[in-house]
Amino acid sequence: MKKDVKLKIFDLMVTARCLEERMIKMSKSADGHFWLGGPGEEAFNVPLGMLSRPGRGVEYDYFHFHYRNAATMLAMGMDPRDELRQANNRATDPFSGGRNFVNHFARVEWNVCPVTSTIQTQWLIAPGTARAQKRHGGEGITIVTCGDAGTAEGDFHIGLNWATQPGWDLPLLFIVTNNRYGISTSYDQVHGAGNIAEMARGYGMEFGIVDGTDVEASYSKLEEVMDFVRKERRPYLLEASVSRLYGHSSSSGANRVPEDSETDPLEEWVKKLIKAKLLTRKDYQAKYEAETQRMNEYLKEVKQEPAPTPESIYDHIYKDA
Amino acid sequence: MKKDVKLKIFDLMVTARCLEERMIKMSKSADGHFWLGGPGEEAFNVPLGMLSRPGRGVEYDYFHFHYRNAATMLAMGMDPRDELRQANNRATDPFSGGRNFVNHFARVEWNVCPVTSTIQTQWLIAPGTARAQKRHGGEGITIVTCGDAGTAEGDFHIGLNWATQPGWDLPLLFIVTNNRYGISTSYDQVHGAGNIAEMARGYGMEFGIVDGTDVEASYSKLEEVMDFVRKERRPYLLEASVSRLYGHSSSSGANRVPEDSETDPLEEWVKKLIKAKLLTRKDYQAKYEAETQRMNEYLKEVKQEPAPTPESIYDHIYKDA
Amino acid sequence: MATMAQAIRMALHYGEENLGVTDVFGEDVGPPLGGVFTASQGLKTAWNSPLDERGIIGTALGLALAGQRPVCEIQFGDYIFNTIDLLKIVGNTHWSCIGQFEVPLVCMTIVGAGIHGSIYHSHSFESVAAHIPGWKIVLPSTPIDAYGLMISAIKDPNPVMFLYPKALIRVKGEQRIPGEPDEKILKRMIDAPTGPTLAHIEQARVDWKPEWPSGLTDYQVPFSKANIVQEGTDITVVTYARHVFMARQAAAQLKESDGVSVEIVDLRTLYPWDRETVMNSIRKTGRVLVLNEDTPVCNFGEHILREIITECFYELHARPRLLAGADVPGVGLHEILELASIPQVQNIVDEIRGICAEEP
Amino acid sequence: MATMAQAIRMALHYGEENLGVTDVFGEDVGPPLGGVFTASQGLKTAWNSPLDERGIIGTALGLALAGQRPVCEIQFGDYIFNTIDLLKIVGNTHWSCIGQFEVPLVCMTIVGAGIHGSIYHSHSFESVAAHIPGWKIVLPSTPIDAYGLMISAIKDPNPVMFLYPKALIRVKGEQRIPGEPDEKILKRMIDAPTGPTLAHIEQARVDWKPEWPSGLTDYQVPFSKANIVQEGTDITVVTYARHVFMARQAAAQLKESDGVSVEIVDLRTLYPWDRETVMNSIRKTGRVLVLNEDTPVCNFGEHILREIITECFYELHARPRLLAGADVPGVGLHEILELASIPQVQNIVDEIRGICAEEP
Ligand SMILES: Cc1ncc(C[n+]2csc(CCOP(=O)(O)OP(=O)(O)O)c2C)c(N)n1
Ligand SMILES: Cc1ncc(C[n+]2csc(CCOP(=O)(O)OP(=O)(O)O)c2C)c(N)n1
Ligand SMILES: [Mg+2]
Ligand SMILES: [Mg+2]
Repeated sequence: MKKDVKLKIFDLMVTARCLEERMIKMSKSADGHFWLGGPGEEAFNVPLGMLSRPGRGVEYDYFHFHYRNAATMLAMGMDPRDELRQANNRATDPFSGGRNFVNHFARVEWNVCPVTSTIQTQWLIAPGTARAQKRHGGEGITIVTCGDAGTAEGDFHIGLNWATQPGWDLPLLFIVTNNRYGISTSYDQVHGAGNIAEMARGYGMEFGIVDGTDVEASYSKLEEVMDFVRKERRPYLLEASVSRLYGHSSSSGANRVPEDSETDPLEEWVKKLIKAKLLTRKDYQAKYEAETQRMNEYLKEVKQEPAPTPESIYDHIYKDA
Repeated sequence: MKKDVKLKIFDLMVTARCLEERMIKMSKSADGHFWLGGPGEEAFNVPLGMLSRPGRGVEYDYFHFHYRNAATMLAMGMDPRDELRQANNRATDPFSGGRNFVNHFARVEWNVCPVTSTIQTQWLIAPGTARAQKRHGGEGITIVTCGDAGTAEGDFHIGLNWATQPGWDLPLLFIVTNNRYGISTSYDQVHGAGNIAEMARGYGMEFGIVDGTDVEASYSKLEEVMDFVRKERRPYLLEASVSRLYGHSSSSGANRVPEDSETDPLEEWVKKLIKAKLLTRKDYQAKYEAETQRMNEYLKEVKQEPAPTPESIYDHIYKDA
Repeated sequence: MATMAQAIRMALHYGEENLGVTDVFGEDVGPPLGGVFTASQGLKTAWNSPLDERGIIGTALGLALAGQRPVCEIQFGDYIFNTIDLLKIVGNTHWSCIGQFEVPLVCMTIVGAGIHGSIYHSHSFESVAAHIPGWKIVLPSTPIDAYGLMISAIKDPNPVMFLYPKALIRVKGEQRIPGEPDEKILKRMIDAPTGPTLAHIEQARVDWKPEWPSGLTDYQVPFSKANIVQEGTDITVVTYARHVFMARQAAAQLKESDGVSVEIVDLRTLYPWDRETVMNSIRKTGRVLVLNEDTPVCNFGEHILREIITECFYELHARPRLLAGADVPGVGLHEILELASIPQVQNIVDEIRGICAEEP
Repeated sequence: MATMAQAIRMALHYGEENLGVTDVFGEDVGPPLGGVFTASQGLKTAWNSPLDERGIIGTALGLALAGQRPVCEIQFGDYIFNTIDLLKIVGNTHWSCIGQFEVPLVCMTIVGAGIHGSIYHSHSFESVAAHIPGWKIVLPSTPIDAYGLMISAIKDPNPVMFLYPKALIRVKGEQRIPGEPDEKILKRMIDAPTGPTLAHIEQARVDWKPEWPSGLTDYQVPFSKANIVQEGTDITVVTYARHVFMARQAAAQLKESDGVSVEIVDLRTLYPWDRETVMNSIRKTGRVLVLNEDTPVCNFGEHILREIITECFYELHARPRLLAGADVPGVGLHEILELASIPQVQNIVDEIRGICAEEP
């Protein structure tokens, strides 16, 4: 990995972390009703965004995200203000106009399909965009993400099955971010044998596991498997172990987990960059403070923007024929 | 296998075949509206019934059947008239009072849970009875059957998952009767890689495959795996290859498939018994004719029984508190 | 005349040739069968899905999001109930992303009783469907309406639930679809050869190709336009699907026996429905029966009734009524059970008589 | 006084100790959390299921068929819509096997808006639920009713859908549940210790055991008995759940401003509902508003309205009305959106005024 890539990842990880922390604070004040997001997943989610090909239409990648992919969106080029607009339910929220929870993206220019809160249904929709891409040819792929607990839904299997129909292997990258929890239920309580990724075996599908808290491991694994899916036009199931640094969501407090109970991928990356002499702790602190400050200012700015109107609830129910 | 067991299986197979053929004829006349059932599955379904332990309550086996298990019910001791009552929609139909399609059994005295036409939902219900049995102890097990096409439903996986929860391996025998068709869609069109049974791998579940048109193979495999599930109190997934000798159902004509296109397990068994000098072709013909005759007479008898009344549609919506 | 199955097939063909339909798919929708009710025989974009309703709806949505124009089928309306969450998502997609993504998909599924379908092949779906926002819902009673509504469904940029009645799928039309050739010719042109078993059918269809009528058009039945099947002055019957025909029979009987003049409105589009036609008719007759076969609690007819009450309460000359299916968990198989569970001509006659006899 | 969460917990405890409840299960229902709304904290039979609603309903049915007495939970009513086919099966089981198998299960799920739940945590479920035959459906508005209805639900040999309102889950009761100790004491006895993170909570609860009030009884609120929350003479409001309280506020305001006397009927059991109480009230007042927050098409209130029309049409002094949620695909997150989507006190006041102003 080149130096500038490493630092770019660092920058994006800090931005993502500060953005999420800004939104966590909002959820504890009058500025936001709710928060859930991805602190602890940045080492994986940033490379995912950097390596993807956002754009509009089947030539580009399609995204069906879980609700912890802010870092991916930032790496794809999202203005943090757009996320704050959603967190603050502004009419200017470009994803949902103040209608949906934070981290529920939808951006047609980048093929980011609407994020729904219904766990795992995205795995049913992803084969549809991937099928269109298979038919079209080219190198566009579909990327779908989910958590570990959600893999218990039958929908997890339906996705794998539709991606491996005879003659119709789909260019579909399935990603499970395993933080070993579904809200309060630990992975060990509800998951029987083996890794989640091994379920791919039953479908003759390629699969792999990666330490999603390790930037370099994540980047190179994603590089490899995205290339595989793009070129081979066949599916791949990737399981990434990640952390959940602020708990499930604001409903469960959104407080930082006890020190050392979970790996902080940002801290790990900072340590590595310091060791490699690409960064000093001071640089990091400065960057962190600057980004925190930037987010504070963005929020101030965003809060001035208009709220949705009561009548707007009826907008967009149907597209005019 | 002892001689008398072999001949008992033969007897039951003939009865099952003649009963189904009687019902097929009914579906083509005014005597029945619809038929679907199990000709082609007898070599497997008869041993299944013989080796099971019907009775009421958690000490006994629970059954969640697909709609092709008449031979199993006969082997468990069902009076063929009961099935004809359902085929002819009599009020005396002990399973559904003339409400449900043929081969949609329900018999509380034998723990035969109501058969529904909704493909694969039985795999969601089976873990419930098995969990009660696991808690209770003893040797009672739950048996659930389905077809090959139905395994594409997410519910197939849900069943496997709930049967392998940590600390809660369930005494549950999962059976897939693979006739390589779902109505008109061939297995090869919609099933990607490997055998269905291998899906069990992802759950760390024991599994196996058996030629379900072969009486001896089926009997001994079932003996083995039922013993395993009874004693080990752990699940097992068994895939049996079977035939579909009269097509999907009366909706697709219910005509006998072209000679030699599918193995007729009864014919195979007859040949083996003849070879082993346990039977002559003549005995077989006589038995076949006698059973055909018996079914004709049963139908005559059953047709005299009362039809359901219009008011009865409101019976049993609720159980009185 | 064409049957409804043939009409749908022709509309789908027109759709894939001229309106950008990319996929017609579902269980047994592709070759060799072309749909258990033959509605997708011979279509070039038809394919067989796994036996998996959730995958079908999900994939249809994905295809639509990727700019395709899918028509998916749920083999029986009875088997759509494991997808309600997905139908809600399909219906909320355009709204929740404030109009960024269009969802031009059609979901077709056959509904209702009348074919001795017993507990699991007799369900209605309109009441649950209409409760799900964001969809347009149609339910034709004739082949020509099925054709015209399917064309409208394909052209519409919104999700459309195309319901069609089991009991009428093989009934021939009374009106010729534009471009429809003579009945026998049509059959020879577009009905796939058949046989006693699947093996025979497969064999017979190896080299078969339909010959599509050349004169088919984009004849549309516009959404939200009800059809006044017959005019009348004494009472309005608001209905759809199979009960249009039952209402006609009841009306004929009542004309004869009681001299009552019944106006029958076939809604055709159930949502958004044609309030104007319904209310105008009721304003004229002063009496109304809403008629369908779904179970009665939270029945779509109750919605119609509520709107009638809201708009015409003080203009009604008699208590408005709903005649719906029996409040039971299923339609029993025995004919006696089915007849007792689904409104029959005599029940309709009785209700109309009852309403007309009321003197406020 | 106890909150509704505490009331449900106590009833479930009573159920597992005295009424044979064998399993209380669902997502996050067991330790450490005891339910995302704490309704199953400290229960000895509570366990965590996989994240899988279809498995939950299926397993509950299997347990019931095997003679167990399960209470399962769907974490949010918003996530029950992938199980409608199974709920139909649960509801038809006793009927389709002509009474051979009993299905004594309770399915509990929290419904409605009012907690800034946005598109996926604000859904109502009563309209779809009531359309499914074979279930009994309850939806309490107070802790004591929640307790008494849960006891009835557990005792009933039929499937019971126990809905409870998100907006009221933490509201304290006005009436003491038999055996309920003093508020602070209750809290100390049965509320699990908490902490800033899951790790802290797990830690704090390792050795924690609830101390259940000893005096709890099998206090039942019988099914199909509505509650006249306040008597009145001018108009009847038929409602339930959160809107009971909104109706009370509206009534107080109207009494003050217009001198209108409002009778409020809290249905409590939605199916089979208490026709007698409703009709008697309407016969007395001659005017009626049906009020809830579900979307308006095929809304449960339309069913009530239809029955009112059927029974009391000629006794009504004014057009009866339904005030329901907006006809939109979801409740938006911004407060302005939620307020515009769910009937508020002022909307109720306006509707009641409108009805009372009508002169036939
Ligand atoms: C279908 C459905 N059921 C339940 C929920 C409630 N819920 C929201 S998040 C969650 C846990 C998800 O865990 P996991 O899949 O591991 O993802 P994570 O939150 O850990 O990233 C649950 C149960 C939901 N949103 N959707
Ligand atoms: C949920 C559901 N979807 C569709 C159907 C319609 N259907 C009935 S049988 C069948 C094919 C089943 O094939 P398979 O599972 O292989 O069993 P088989 O009939 O071959 O024994 C289909 C699609 C159904 N009954 N239930
Ligand atoms: Mg997780
Ligand atoms: Mg099969």
